[in-house]
Amino acid sequence: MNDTSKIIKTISAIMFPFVTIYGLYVIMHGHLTPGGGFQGGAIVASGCALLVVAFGSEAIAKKVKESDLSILESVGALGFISLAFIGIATTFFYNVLAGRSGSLFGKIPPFGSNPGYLNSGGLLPLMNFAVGTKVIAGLFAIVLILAIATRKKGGRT
Amino acid sequence: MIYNIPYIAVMLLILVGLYAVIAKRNIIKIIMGISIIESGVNLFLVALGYREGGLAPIFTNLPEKTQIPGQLVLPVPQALTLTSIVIGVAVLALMLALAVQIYKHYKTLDVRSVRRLKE
Amino acid sequence: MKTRAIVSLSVLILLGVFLIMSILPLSNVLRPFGDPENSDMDDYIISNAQNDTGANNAVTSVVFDYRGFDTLGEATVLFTAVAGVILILRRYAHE
Amino acid sequence: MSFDVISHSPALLIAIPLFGAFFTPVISRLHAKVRDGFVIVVIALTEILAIFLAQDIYTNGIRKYVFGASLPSLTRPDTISIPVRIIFEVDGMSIFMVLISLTIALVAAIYSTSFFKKEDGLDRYYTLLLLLTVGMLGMELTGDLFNFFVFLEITSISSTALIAFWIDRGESLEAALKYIIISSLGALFVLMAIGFLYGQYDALNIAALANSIQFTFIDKIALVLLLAALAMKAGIAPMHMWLPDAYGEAPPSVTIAIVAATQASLYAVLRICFTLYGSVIGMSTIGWLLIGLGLLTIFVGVTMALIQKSLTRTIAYAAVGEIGYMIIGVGTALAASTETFASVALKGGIFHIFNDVLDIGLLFLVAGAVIYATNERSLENLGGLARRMKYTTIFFLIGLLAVAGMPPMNGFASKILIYESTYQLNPIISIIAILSSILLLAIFVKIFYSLFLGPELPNLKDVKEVPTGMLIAMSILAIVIIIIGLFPGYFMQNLVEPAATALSNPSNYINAILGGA
Repeated sequence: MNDTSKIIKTISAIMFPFVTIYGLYVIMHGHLTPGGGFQGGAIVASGCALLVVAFGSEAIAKKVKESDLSILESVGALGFISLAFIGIATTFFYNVLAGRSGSLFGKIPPFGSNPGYLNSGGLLPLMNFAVGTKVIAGLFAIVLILAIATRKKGGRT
Repeated sequence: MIYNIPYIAVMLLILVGLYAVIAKRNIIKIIMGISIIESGVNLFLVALGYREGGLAPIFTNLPEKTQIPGQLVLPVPQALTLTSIVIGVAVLALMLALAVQIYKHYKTLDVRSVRRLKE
Repeated sequence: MKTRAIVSLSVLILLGVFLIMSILPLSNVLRPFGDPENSDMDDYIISNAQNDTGANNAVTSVVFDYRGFDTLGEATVLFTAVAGVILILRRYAHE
Repeated sequence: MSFDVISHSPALLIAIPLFGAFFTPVISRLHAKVRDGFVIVVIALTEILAIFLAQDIYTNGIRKYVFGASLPSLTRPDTISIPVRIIFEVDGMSIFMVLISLTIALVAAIYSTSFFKKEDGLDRYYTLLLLLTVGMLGMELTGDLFNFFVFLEITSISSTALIAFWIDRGESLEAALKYIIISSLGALFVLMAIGFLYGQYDALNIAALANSIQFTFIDKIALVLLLAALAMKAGIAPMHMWLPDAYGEAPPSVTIAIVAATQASLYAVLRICFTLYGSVIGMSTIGWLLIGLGLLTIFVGVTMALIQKSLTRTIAYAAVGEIGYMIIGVGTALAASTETFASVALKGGIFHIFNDVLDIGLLFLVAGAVIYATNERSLENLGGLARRMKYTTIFFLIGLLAVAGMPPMNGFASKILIYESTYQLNPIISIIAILSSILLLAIFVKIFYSLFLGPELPNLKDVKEVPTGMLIAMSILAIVIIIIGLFPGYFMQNLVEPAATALSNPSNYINAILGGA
């Protein structure tokens, strides 16, 4: 089944950690630089897609189960909606952490240009993480299932 | 007129996409057509928010003399486009899954031979 | 075969005329590219995003705070699509 | 600080089923029965909340909810004249539609628990059913155009996957593909129109847009795009091709949910005509256009229903015809907005939304029961079922009388209003409508005869009555139909009147958002 060359496999295996780190960086700095949960999640998921292409869906499907991915996705989605629920004492989606000095991510940056503080943004970085988890799991699941379903040999047709 | 090139590109993208959806007979090509239309609409949304010479509305390491808000592009259309891109991916995935299943069932992707339902 | 081509061509021409009619006035008369005429809402967001949400990135502020509910919907769309793909290709999902 | 459930209920109406949907894949690990019960409880809880919210709205007026603001009713900050955040605005019309959608979703969930015997993929099925409910509710509650688009997509993606549930039937897959292509094109049109409106007024809130709309050339184009796309999704005549396929090929429990989703699109048409463009003079052209389309829809639906050979497809075309009646009622209200009968027409149209979803829903559930018991869809291979399936026969009889608009049933109550008002506008319209209704009755009586009466066919010897869950679901609908038929006045006053009043006074809708905090 698996007919990619050794070069592709080696290079993909080397590239994968870098792609993942880059994606996580994009997720983590979503409130400071361009990017966010969706974009970073898509980067990590494309790293996973790289592995699927290089090693074949069979090999990957042995390591990662679709049901695990959908549980992970549910966890991400539940995390996101719970973060939105935290503010329900005022309103749904109220940003409770923003501007609360001393709390996590509570710093308000000075108006206008500034170098960027990681510890700012209130609930936004947390939401980025939740969405990032969800997008990684969701897109990886889609890619994996489509790859398994369109496999030429070895699959039930 | 030169300033309107993005809008003309939007129009062309939508027309190309519609052509694919209406005239093509391969399911994958129809799906591609829908994706192209969607790119056109996304481009339209982003183009609506542009200010001439504007910078991205991100304050990290912004040049000191930037006028706020006059010299930053509008953030809302960008957010809308982000949302619509993700929605597009979702629709695309679902359509491709359907195409895969149709291929397994009929062994073809030609809409003429697939069309078993009465019009 | 021929009629289909003619029908699709005429529909396309109609749509093309319609789109040209619609987009050119928008760009020429009301809102030339690069010069948005009405931008109250966006200016408000740019000026207040840092104070309201504490985030430097105004787009992220819009995505997760001002229009956070849209993002919940967007996440739901992705969730729906994954559930749908798994449902449609369920023969292959449990291998 | 006490937590006021009612003031947060617009958000909770979305959040509870959404939470349920995200949780369903996890809870499915336990046991199938637990999952079924969980889904029903979630929908029932949402429905109870909706009933409380409805009572509040009927006494205190429009309820709004601003996401992420420091107060649920703080629609805009002091320094700006238009809303910045997403707002849910619930008036009489919205809550009317919400009640319909939730009732149908509940019936669909109860029906599904015993309809599916041993099929895989049911975990995802229930997840998607909850998501479809979320999508419909969002479309009906939201006061923001882009948010509407997002929920429109949730609705269409989840219904597509549900239509394709029987993946071994090629027809289901094709119907699903047709549906997703049509609806994603429609959604892109809607997005384009949103872009046009946003580009001019820099607002996305429906009330803010309605307040500042000038009816320029661009606004007209946006109106055309919105109406074309939503008419496509609501199954109005020239764009109805997807509807019989989708209705006919989906599992019946899904079909009634999709009927409700179609009504949600119709609600959007109403919202756009009456609220978004409500302050614009010259909408009577649109009204006449709607009347024309409505007549065409009735004609296509009834004539095509006449020649179908499959049970589900016949009902599907009848459903197309029924949509035409609502469009006629609404179109009459728009075309003659100054006359007194306009409000009667509007009430008739709105009331018919409710009645149609009940009647057509009941017929589809009966069709599902027949398919469940006999595994047969073609009318030629069915007959003499009355002896073996007593209750199902009674339910079908109720459904057919209601669809045809016969006096003791609910369909009569709304159709008579439509006939009455359209007669005053133009007698020909009402004559066509009445004739089509009679034709519909003839079609269904014929089906009733060939399906339930007549000689017993040899291949149907061992047919049994369907399980209790399905009977409960059908009896809920049948009881509601009969109650509405017996006391139409009560429902008119308490449900339909507030909805019609909300639609015909766009200024209330605008003032709730823009008139101070």
